[in-house]
Formats: sequence, structure tokens, C-alpha cells
Amino acid sequence: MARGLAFDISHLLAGGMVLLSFALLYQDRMFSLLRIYALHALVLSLSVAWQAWVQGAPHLYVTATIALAFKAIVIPVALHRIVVRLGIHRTIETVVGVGPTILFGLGLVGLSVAVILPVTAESDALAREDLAFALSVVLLGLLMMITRRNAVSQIVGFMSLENGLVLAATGAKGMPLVVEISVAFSILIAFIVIGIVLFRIRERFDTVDIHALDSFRGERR
Amino acid sequence: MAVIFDLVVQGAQMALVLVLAPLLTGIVRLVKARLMGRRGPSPIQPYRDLMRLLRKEAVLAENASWLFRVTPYVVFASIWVAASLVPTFATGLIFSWSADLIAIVALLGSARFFLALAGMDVGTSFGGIGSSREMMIASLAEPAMLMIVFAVALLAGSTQLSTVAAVLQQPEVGLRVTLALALVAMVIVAIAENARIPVDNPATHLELTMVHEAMVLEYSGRHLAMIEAGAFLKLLLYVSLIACVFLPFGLAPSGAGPAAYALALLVYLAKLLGGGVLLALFETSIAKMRVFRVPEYLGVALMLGLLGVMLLFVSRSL
Amino acid sequence: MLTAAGAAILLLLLLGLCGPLHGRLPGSAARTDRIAYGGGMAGCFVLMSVGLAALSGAVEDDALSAALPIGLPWLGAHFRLDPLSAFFMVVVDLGGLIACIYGLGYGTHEREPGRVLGFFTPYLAGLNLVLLADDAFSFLLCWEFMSLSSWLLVLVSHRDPENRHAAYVYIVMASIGTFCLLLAFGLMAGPGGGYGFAAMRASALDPGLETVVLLLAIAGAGSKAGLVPLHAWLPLAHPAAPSHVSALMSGVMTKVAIYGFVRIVLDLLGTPAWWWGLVVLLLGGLTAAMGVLYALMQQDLKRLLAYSTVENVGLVFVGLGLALAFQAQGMVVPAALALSAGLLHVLNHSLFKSLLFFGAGAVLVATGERQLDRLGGLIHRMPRTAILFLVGCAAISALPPLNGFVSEWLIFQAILLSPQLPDWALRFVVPAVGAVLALSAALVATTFVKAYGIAFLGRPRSREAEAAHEVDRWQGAAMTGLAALCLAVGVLPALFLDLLAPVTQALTGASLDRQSGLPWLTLIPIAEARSSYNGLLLLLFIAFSTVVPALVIHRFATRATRRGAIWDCGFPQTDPATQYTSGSFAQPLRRVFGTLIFHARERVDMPLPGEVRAARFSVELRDLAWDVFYAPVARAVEFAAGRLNHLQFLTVRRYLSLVFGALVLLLLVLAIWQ
Amino acid sequence: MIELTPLDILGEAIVVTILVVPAFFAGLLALLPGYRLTARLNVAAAFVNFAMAMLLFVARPTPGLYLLVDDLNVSFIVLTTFVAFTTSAFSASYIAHELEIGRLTPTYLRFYHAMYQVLMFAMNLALVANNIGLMWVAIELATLTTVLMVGIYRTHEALEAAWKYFILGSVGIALALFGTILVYLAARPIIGQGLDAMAWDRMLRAAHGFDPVLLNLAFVFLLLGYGTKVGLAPLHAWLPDAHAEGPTPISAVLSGLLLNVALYAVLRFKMLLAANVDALAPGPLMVAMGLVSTVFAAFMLYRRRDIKRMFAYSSIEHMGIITFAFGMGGALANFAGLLHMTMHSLTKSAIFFAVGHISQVKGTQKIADIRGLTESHPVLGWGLVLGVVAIAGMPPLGIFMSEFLIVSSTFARAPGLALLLVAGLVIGFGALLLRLQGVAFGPPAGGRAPVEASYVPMFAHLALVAMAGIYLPEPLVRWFQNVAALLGG
Repeated sequence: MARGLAFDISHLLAGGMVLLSFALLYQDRMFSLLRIYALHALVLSLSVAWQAWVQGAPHLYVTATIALAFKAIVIPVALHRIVVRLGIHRTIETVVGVGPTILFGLGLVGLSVAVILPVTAESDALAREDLAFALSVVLLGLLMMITRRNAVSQIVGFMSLENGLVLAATGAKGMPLVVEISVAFSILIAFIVIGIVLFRIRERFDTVDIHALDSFRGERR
Repeated sequence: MAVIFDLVVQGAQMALVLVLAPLLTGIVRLVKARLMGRRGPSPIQPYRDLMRLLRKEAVLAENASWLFRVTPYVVFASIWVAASLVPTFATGLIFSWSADLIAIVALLGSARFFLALAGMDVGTSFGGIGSSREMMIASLAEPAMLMIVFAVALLAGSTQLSTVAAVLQQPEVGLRVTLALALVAMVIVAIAENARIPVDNPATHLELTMVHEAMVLEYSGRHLAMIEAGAFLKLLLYVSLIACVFLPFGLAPSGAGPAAYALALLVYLAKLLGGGVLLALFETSIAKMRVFRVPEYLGVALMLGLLGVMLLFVSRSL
Repeated sequence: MLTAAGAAILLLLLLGLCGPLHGRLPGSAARTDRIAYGGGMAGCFVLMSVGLAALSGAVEDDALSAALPIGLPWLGAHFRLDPLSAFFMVVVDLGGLIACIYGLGYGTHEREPGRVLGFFTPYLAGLNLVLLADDAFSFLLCWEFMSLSSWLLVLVSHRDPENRHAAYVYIVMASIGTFCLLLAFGLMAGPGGGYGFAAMRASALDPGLETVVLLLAIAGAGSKAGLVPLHAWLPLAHPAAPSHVSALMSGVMTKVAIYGFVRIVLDLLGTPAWWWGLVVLLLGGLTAAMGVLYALMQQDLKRLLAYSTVENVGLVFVGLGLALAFQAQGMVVPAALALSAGLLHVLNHSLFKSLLFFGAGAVLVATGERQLDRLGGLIHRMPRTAILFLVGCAAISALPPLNGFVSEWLIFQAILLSPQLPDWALRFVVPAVGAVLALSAALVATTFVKAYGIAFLGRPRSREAEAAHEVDRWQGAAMTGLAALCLAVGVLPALFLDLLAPVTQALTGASLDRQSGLPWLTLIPIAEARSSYNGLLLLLFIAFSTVVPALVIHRFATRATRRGAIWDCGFPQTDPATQYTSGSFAQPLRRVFGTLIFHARERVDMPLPGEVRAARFSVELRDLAWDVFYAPVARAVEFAAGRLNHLQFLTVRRYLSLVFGALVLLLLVLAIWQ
Repeated sequence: MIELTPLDILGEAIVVTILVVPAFFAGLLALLPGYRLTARLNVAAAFVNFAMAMLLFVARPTPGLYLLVDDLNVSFIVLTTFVAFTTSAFSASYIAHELEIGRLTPTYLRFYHAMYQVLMFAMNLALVANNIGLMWVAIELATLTTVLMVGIYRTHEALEAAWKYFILGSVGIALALFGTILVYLAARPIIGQGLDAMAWDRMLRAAHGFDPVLLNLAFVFLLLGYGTKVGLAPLHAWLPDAHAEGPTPISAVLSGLLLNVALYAVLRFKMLLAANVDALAPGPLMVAMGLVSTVFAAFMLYRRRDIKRMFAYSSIEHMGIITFAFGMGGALANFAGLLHMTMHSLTKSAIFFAVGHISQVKGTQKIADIRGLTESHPVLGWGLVLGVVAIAGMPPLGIFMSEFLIVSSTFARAPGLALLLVAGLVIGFGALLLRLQGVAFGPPAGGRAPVEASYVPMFAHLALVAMAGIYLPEPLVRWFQNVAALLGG
């Protein structure tokens, strides 16, 4: 396989993830959001698998499998059921309008490129480009977390952020413990989802339901 | 032998001020009466008053404390000591170095301190009013006095009255603006400190504007006599002080012969007489002011004193 | 020598353990009292002797310093007893010794004695340790320890909210002061960390930095000493403590603060610039004037005394300012005179202020009252206290032949030397400060006529005052001792001034001529033709002129005395309420200075004709420093705290936004930086 | 292969022990019923840990691929195991009372003890890890454990605090991971891929050749990621609530230990950056965050109504001071930072012990409802006074010394920064003393029940702090100085 092709494909996949992150930012319907997220995870799993093949690192296939099974299938399905069961509104209330959010997101991508660009080229270009995309995904995920009032979409934001991390980790050639880390993160996400179900988190995490109010606790004003 | 002579001179000075003080007050009263067209009492009337008071039984308020009884003597003693430290007719007295001008001011302050306390001892509203006002006047008069002291001391390079008088006798001192300012300030302070018109009226009773007399209202008999004597001494002290500092001519130097002392004594008596007449003239030509005008009046003295000192500080460098 | 001092200090620290043990030992609670105060007396006595021995030069120099392997690890704790610290040690331990005697009696009236005992002796130890410390860390450690223990002593009567407020303001101000000193030492030590005083003395600072150090020293030590406008905590905290502690705080701790200032500015900093003296003089004059004016207006006896402390600190700072001004011009003898005057006043103030606080404590024990307007006539019920308090009042009012007059006289003498100074600004300021001092001296007399007259003279204004009784012998003994000392210093100032010679020699390079050898023990600071003073002779004179006329009159005139009703110009008012009160006594002067300095507001509520209610008159006075300096800072902190407090109640999303914002900000910084 | 001496083997054994013991006891305590036995076992396990950690002074293992003990972390390990031990002793008596009043059920107790040991394990692992990935995992584990412990009372407030902690912690973890990946990326070209490129000792030796841009970027992420755990403002939000709502022993461990562990991670990365001349100086960033935290927390102290939350803010303040000190760098400031960290751990946990007793006897954590403690409970009250006075930086207690060094050494170098720091310190001081006076003095209010739990841990800590303020033992000083030199400018 030509080195150029390997580069192009991984570039394509990583770029696809950034694009999907923008789609997540843009989306204001709950179920579509979950579907786009599933797609996001799918692209991640493809990208990881491609890296496993390119780097000749078979353990990365495990990570790819986890991404595919857990993130692209189990979690979206679970969240879908939660949304239905808890009767959460199907539209997502954003804090700032979609337009400004997207513009800001573009700025973030620019920022990530700007900070990664000066990295000396001797660390191979693949890692460098991947890194810029991964950083963009992370930042966009965070942006999504803070521009949505709704807990489910915030979780989706967190998970897309985490996808960015896995992308970065697999892009780093020969990095040990990647599998362990991805497992650890999956546990974390599972915790969050369970947390939503069990505690029906409201107050501080804004709302699952937009009608719930902030009831300040502990130390009331 | 010289020491004994010095001691005699010092003793004579103490006796002299004591003897002359009532006479000065008597003269002032007489001149005032004449100026107002009255005949007036004899100049020796104050001596008679004192003798009469001394012979009388003293009446004390039921709740008067020991402080009340001791104060007249303390006040008298403080003023007497202060008065005898001011050179009257001779400089360089044997004990003059034991206290300087600042100490004399402080001694007068002590007298006032105790008198004000005594005014509050029985617990009457008159006593309180007197003490309170006396202390207010003193609070403003004393700094003015100290400023005068500063001015004089800076000019003479000493706070010792003997030295001051000796230095100011020198012809090269000449006429100084500072001295003139200090003189005016000193007169103002002297009038205030001796409870004279326009600050206070020594001849009044039963008037809400009285200050000094309100304070000593409860005194009688020998106690009152001591306080009166103290007041006489104080007037004498101020006149002597002004004479010593501003008109230092005729003072006998230390260790002069008896003839020189006799001459100096005559000069001193003339100065006293002049001072008394001037005071009476001044008092008859002015009206008493309200109590709350007094601070402004004394403020003038303070400013004049400070101005004098400042001028000195500045002129020294030129 | 220093080992004896160390042992005494250790003893004092250990005695602090008596506090928790109070009432738990076999035997009575009074026994713990006696152990603690008795031990305190012993410790103070040893320390005072050590100080005196060091001051008189009876000890070898190398016996006067020590380095212990504690404190800052690579430096160790250095202690040294030089003439300056020895002098202050004498002042501190004399005060401490007598306070312990007083405490033996006064302590039995405490509701919870353990709260006093636990901190009283450590406090004494702290005061001494500050004086001995010879490196910045030990100095500040002991300094702050002193604040800490006195804070707890202010909190003895912790149930009273006013006391808690006072303690709080106190500890915060103390901490700010400590930080100022810390910064000053930080500058002097430099980045290398030369924290030893010897190293600081040896190293020269940039003039600009020296200025900063001076200002920090003024803020740090001055706030502890009570310099206006940093004084506002002092009149709150000093009166709140038990009276023997108040005496120590006012009489002694302010002196330790002055010591800190002298140590830093005159010893460690090197040659002063000409305007340092100007700054210190101005502050001193301001402090003296404001202190006494506020004192005059107080109605609470102990608070009045505390404000008067402010005034006296101002007086000392005037002396120090003059010393700095002379020193800057190399005029060492006048500098020595000014410094001696200031330091002698340090001793004097510690004596009469302790005496006065003890007197106030006696009144408090006897009547439970501190408000002047509820006292009166105590001279009949507490004769001994009354006469001793009178001595204190006379001494603080600078009446000859007591001690207050001597130091004031010396300061005036120093002022009279100032025309020799070449700087124009100083030539104008010095006489003005002199006038201010003269004014405040006169006002002090007024203040104490008021305090004594209202509290001890007249007729009792309350039932408590009527039922007062004389205090016990310990308290009496303590006050007697102090009164005797006041008289001794006033009558024999030469002996005490000679003690200061090594101090001024070390700090200014000159000292006054030996005074105690002169005939009649006369005081001649510069030259006989210039000025001299003899307290002994004056005392004899006054005694003679008091006793002789009295004897003559009693022998030759009459000694008949009759008691009668009050005369009062023929209209005697029997109700004690018709007497002058402290407010009415101060009214004429309040009129003079009031609106300008206190923002005094007098309100008269006069009923219309026909109305039957009583007329009311009220006065509101404010401490300007509080309004201008303290309150705005407190409000600003309060405001900022209120604003920032919203950050406690955000939603998780907003907190995440903060994280996100920080991240983006840092990345931007990185992008731009690269 | 290097020859292994018996000491090396002993060292190896010790390190393994301090990891295995808590792991084993975690499992055991999860299974065992009953309160008395489990509490004692918990103490015993913590003690064994502490004793073993002390042995690390005698023998250390040679650095392997996973484990590393050097001058820097040995101080952290000993401090951690010591405070963990005393806290377990405190917890034993504290939890008994919680069981009595029914705030905890026996089932949760089992869970609590198991989690306590897991936390010990995770912290020890984070400290001895020679691998940045392993350390990351350990810190994540510690976070998750404490999240569970914070929520253990299952009240509305506790769950919410746990949730907040969890979410903010997760984001922090994510950021830290990104930073970790970046560091690996920077190390790989020099060291070669694999575990070696994640090992501290190897990275430090090779750090001068790393790509500075990647290192800078990594440090930003690591500072924010681990800074969240340290509780630096504005990343602090989880901290006050987690402290306030969890069981008090956990608050003590959080403040006294977990924050330190996170700071340890930051320090390690700071050393990497310091070793690379082209990378940005990490100091200014840390100084800025430290200052912001100090001043911010100082203001926040004023409006607090919950006593535990207040001391949590005080922890933020002190972590700010420590970060500031390490950011300033230099022998004096680093020394002061280490000292401050040690003193803060000891003091703050002592304060939380006191607060635990207080909330039990008074039945409330509301500051307004607690008054006159020195009168109603003299020993406890004066203990609290001593603790707060210590944390406020008054002598003769240890924090005074470190603050003295920090402020005085900073003022000569950067006066403006020192003034800001002093302003923060004074403002915080004012708030702490204000609340202390309210709580400890005045007419007593609230319950008067006697304290049943043991005072020993609290006073043991305070005694150490008091001693350190006056006298620091020579070996400790030398060793702090070594570490300070390691940390560099």
C-alpha cells in the first residue's frame, strides 16, 4: 500500500469526524442527534481499524470493536429509549443560536490548526494532521456541552469529545494502553448514562426536561 | 558666704512677689474704679480681704473630699513657685536653673489642673461649668503661651529666663517683628489666663458667663483666701514675665551689690505700676465677649505665636 | 545572660499551661492563679534584671547573642540583646511584672480565669521574644505570636458581641501589619534570602527600595502602635481585654511596635533621607492631635485611655521623626537628644498608662461600670485608688514634677534645636508640629480633668457607683508601685536618661552627656545656659510652699471647719443628675473642633410649648479614620464577595463554560505566543 | 540487566505491598459484614501502608517501566499514607456515630470501607506510577471512587454534588488524557515508541530534545485537566460541594490528599517543561492560576454558610498558594511550596476532623447555628481554633513559615505578584477569622452532647504542624531542598 493512500484515507476519516461534529452542533432534533452520533462513532471505529491495519497494531482492533459495538450501537439505542421513557422533549434548546455556534466552531478548528501547525514535521505528518482534527473534535465536543441546555445532548457532546480523544490516541503511533483507556472511557460513559436513568438528574445539569427549574441547593442564597 | 547671700536674694524674691501681688490687684481695681468715675477701694483692700478670709471659719460642702481641701494650698504653692522663678528685679537667682520657662508654664498648668478638679468635687452644675470652660480656655491659651516661649527661646537660644533676659538686654537684639508678635500674643494670653475682661469678669458672681468664679464658688474662709492669693500672684507673674522678657532693662545681674539690687527693685516697681494701669485702661475700654467667642480670640494668640516662631525659623536661614 | 532570658521566657510559655489546668488541680482555683501570676512575676523579674544588666554594660558582648537550631532551617533562630532591645525589655518586663501583681487581685474577678491564664504568660513571653529576635523570621514569628495571644486575651469576655467585633478588627489589622513588615523584610533580605538582621544591616539598598521599606515599616509597626489613620482598631481592642491586659497592650505592646519601627528604620536601614523625618513628624503630630481629641470626646473610661495611648504614641513618633531628621543631616547630638526624649517617653507612658488602666480596672471591679456618666464620687469610697489614679492623671497631663513632664520637656528642647536643620520643609513643619504638641498637651490635661472629675469627684450618678468599695491589696500594691515610679522618674530623670546613653550611642553614634553626675541631679541635655530642669528641687519647692503656708495658717489664723449644705450660688440641686456629665464637660471643645474632625452632629429635640415630654439632646461622633479608611475597604470586600458569590450557584453547564473558556484562552495565548 | 541488591528487592517488595494491601483489603472489606471488625481492619490496612511507606526511606526499588520511587514522590507517598492512616482512625469513630443516627446503613458501610481502600490504592498507584498513562488511569480511578463516596449519603444534595463532581471531573480527565497523548507524541521521536516513551525517568532524561510546541500544548491541557482535580479556579466548581456533602473523612482525604496527588502530576509535567529550554516557561501559567485561585477563594469565603464548604474554599485558596509557589520556582519558593503542601494537608485534615466532630455534636453544618464552641466543648473548640489559626497562617504553626518564605522571596523578585498574593491572603484571613470567632466564641448555641469520637488524630496532626512551625528536622529539610532543586526554576 502506498504511503500516500494510507495518509489520504486516515485524513478523510478524521476529516469526516470533524464534519460530523459540526453536524452534531447543527442538529436540533433529539433522535437525529443520536443518529448522527452513531455515525460519528462508526467513522471513529473505521478510522481506528484503519490505523490498526496501517500501523500493524492488532490490539487497536479491540478498540475499534468497542467503538463500533458500544458507542455506535448500544449507547445510542439506550439513549433513545431513555428519551422515550422519560418523556424528554424532542427538540433541543440551545443557549446561543445555531449560526453563531457554527461560526464559533469554525474558529475553534482554526485555533486547533494554529496551535498544531508549528509542530515540527519530523514527527510524521499523519500524526500531525490527525492531531489537528482530533483537537477540533475535542473542542467542538466541549462547545456542544456548553451550548445545550439538555442533559442528553450534553452527554452526546461529551461522547463526541471522547471520540476525539480516542482518535488522537490511536493516531499516536505505538501508544501503549490505548485499549485500556478506551475501556476506561466506556465505563465512564456508562456511568453517566446510568446516572441519568437512576438519578434523573435535573437541577445543576440544567435539565433533562426543560421545564424543570434550577433549585439551588446546599447553600441557598 | 556667696551662697548664703544668693539664698537670701532668692528668699527675698519669694517674699517680694508674695507681698506685692495683692497690691498690684488693688492698684488695678483702684484705677479701674477711677476710670469709671467711682472712688474705688484703697489699693490695700486686697490685703484686708485676705486677712478677713483667713480669720473666718471655712465652710465645706457635706460631700467635699480631701482633694477639695488640699487644692487651695497646692494651687497657691504652684503659682508661688512659678512666680518666684521669674526674674523680677534680678537675674541669675540661685535656683533659677531648676526650672525654665516651659516648666513655669507647666507649673501654672498644674495649678489650673487642680483647681478645675476642685471645681468638680462637690458635684454642682456651677462647678462643672466653671471647670469645663476654664479647661477650654486653657487648652487654647497654653499652646499659645508655649509658642511664645518657643519664639523667645529661639531668639535667645535658651529657655532659661535668666539667660533670655540677659540676651534680650543686649542692644543688638533690637526691635524684632517676632518679639512684637509675641508681645501681643502674650498680652492676649495673660488676659485670658488671669480671667480678665474680655474673657472673664473677675468681679462678677451669679452670671452664667462667669468662668473662674464659678469654679471656686464653693470655697470659703482660708481656702478662698489661698485661691485669691494665688490669683493675685498669677497676675503679678504675668506682668513680671512680660516685663522680664520684653522690657528687660534695669534687671540686676547675678552677684551685683545691694545698691544695684535696690535700684533694680525700684525699676521693677515702676514696671508693675505701669502694667497695672495699662491693664485697667484696657479692661475699661472693652466689653466682655461671649464664651464661644473666646476660642477665636485665643486662636489669634496661637496664630501670632506660631507666626512669630515661623518667622524665626525662616529668618535664621537668611 | 541570654540563657537566663531564655529560661525566663520558657517559664513564661510553660505557665500558659496553667490555663487549661485551671480548676482541675487539687486545691483551689486560686492556687493556679497564684502559680501563673507568681511565675509570671519571677520570669519578668529575671528578664528585667537581664535587661538592666545588659544596659548598664555589666555583661560581655558575646554573652548577649545566641543562635538556636530552630526556626528557619538553614538560618536558625538568632537572638541578640543589644542596648535597644535591653531598654525595651526593661520597659516591657517592668510593665509585665506589675501587671502580674495586679493580676493576682484582678484575676479573681474573672468569670472564666482559664481564658486569661492560658494566654497571659505566653503573651508576656511573646512581647519579650520580639525584642530579642535577631532575624526576620524569628522577629515576625514572635510578633505575630504576640498578636495571636493578645487577640485571645481580647476575646476573654467573648460573650459580648462588641468584644468579638473588637477582637476581629484587631486580628485582621494585626495580620495586615505583619504582612507589611514581612514585605519590608523581604525587600531587605533580597532574593537570596538574607534574613539575618546582621546581613540586612550590612547590605545597602537602593534608595527607592529604602523608601518602600520605610513606608511599609510605618504601616506595619505604625498600625500596631496606633498611628493615625491606622489606629481605629486600637480603641476597640485595648479596652475589651481584662484591665491588666489592657495595660499591657496599651502600655507595653505599643512600645514593642515602636521598637519594631526603631529597629527597622534607625538600625537596619542605614542613613535616612532628609524627608523621612518629615513624614514621621507629620504622622506623629497628626496622631498626637487626633488621639487626644478623640480621647477627650470619649465617655467610656477605658476607651478614653486607649485613645490617649494613640496620642502618646504620636508624641513618641515626633521624637523619632526629629531624631531621623537630625540624623539625616549628621547632627548626632540633637539626634541623640530627640531619640532619648522619645524613648524616655516610651518608659513614662508605659508607667502611667498602666497605672491608669489599673485604676480603670479597679473602678470596673468595684462598680462594674466603664461609662463615665454612671460613675462619680468614688474618691470617698475608693480613697487609695483615687489618689493613685490622680497621680496617673497628673503624670500623663505632664504636670511637673512627675515623669510625663520630663519627656515632653525634652521633646520641646529637641524641637528648639531644629532651626539648625537646613531643609525648608522641616523648618516649617517642626514649629507647626511643636504647636500641635503644645495643643495636645493642653488637651490631655483637659481630658484627664474630665476623666478624673467625672469618675472620682462629684456625687455618685448610679447605684453601682454608690456601692463601690476599695479593691484588694494586690491591685493596690501594683498601682502604688507604678505611682511611685512615676514620681521617681519625674524627680530623678537623670538616672533614667543615663540608661538610654548606650541605646542612642548605638543608633545615632552619639549620646547625651552623663546626667546623673551633675550637682543636685539636674537635667542639662545640651548646655546649662540653654536649658536645665531639676525635678527634685521643684518637688521640694512645691512641698515647701504648700506645707509652710498651710502650717502658718493653721497655727496663726484659724483651723475651724464646718460642714454645711452645698451652696451652689444659693440654689442647690440635690439630684446628682444635675452634675456636669462627660459629654457636657467636653462640649465647649467639641464646638471648637467638632464639626471639622469628628463630623459631630448635635441633635436637639425640644418639645413645643405645652408638650409634656422631656427634651432630648444627642450627639453623634465618628472616628474619621474609620469612615475614610476602614469602612470603604470593608465595603469593597463585601461588595466583591457578594458579586463573586454568584459563582457558587451556577449550573454545571456554566461551570463547564468556565473550563472551556480557560482552555480556549490558554490555547489562544499559545497560538499567539508561538 | 543491572545487578539487584537486597535493598532494591526490598524496595520492590515495599512498593508492591503498598499497592497490594489496599487492593486486597478493598476486596475483603467489601465482603465482611459488621462494623467493629471492618473499621479496625480498615485502620490496620492503612497502618500497614503507612509503615511500609516509611520503609521507603530505607530502601527504594530501581525504577522500572511501571513503578518509580524517587525523592519527589516519596514525600508525597509518606504524607498520603500517613494522613490516610490517621483519617481511617478518625473515620472508625466517626462512622460509628453515622451508623447510630442511621445516615449510613451496614451495606453502605461495607461499600464505604471498600471504597476507602480502593482510593488508597488509586492514590498510591498514581504516586508510584512511572508511566504517564498509568498515572492517568489511577487518578481517574481515584476520582470515580470519590464520586461514589461523595454520593454515599444519597440525599438530594449529596447526589447532586456527586454528579457535578463527576461531570467536571470527567471533562478534566478527558483534557488530561489529551495532554498525556501529546506528551507521548512529543517523546516518541526521541525515545522510540512503546512504554519507554511514557516513563517519567526516561522522559526527564530526554526532555531537552522534545518538540517544544507539542510540550507547550500538552502542558496547557494537563494544567487544565489535572488543575481541575487540584481545584484551581475557575476549574474548582466541583470541589466545595463535594467536600460539603460527602462524609467528613472523605472531605479530609479529598482536601488533604487527592488535591496533592493531582498537583503532583502537574509538578511532574512542569519538570519536563523546565528541562526543555525551548518550551514555554510553565511558571507564569501556574502563577496566574494560583493567584486567581487564591484571591477568588478568599472572597468566596465570606458568604459561606456551610462550615465544610467554607473549608473547602480554603483548600482552593491554599492549593492556589502552593501552585503559585511552585510557579515562582527557585530554591526558596519550591521549598516553601513543598512545606506549604505538607502543612496544608495535615492542618486541613485536622480541621475536617474537628468539623466532623462539630457537625455530629451540634447536628448541623450551618455556621450560623454553631456558636460558643470553646465554652460548650472546650477541647474541640480550642482544637478548631488552633487548626483555623494554623490554616490562616499564624505562628507558631507551620503554615506561617511557608507563607513567610513565599511572600518574602516573591516580593524581592516580583513585587506586584507578591502584593496580589498578600491581598488574597489577608482577605482570606479576614473571612476565616470572622467565621472562627462566630463558631468558637460567643454564647453557646446548638447541641451540648459530648463528643464520642477520638481526638487523637486531630491533635496528632496539629502537634506535627505546631512542631514544624518552630523546628524542622534536618533530614526533612535536606530532602525538601533536594526536591526543590529538582523542581528547578
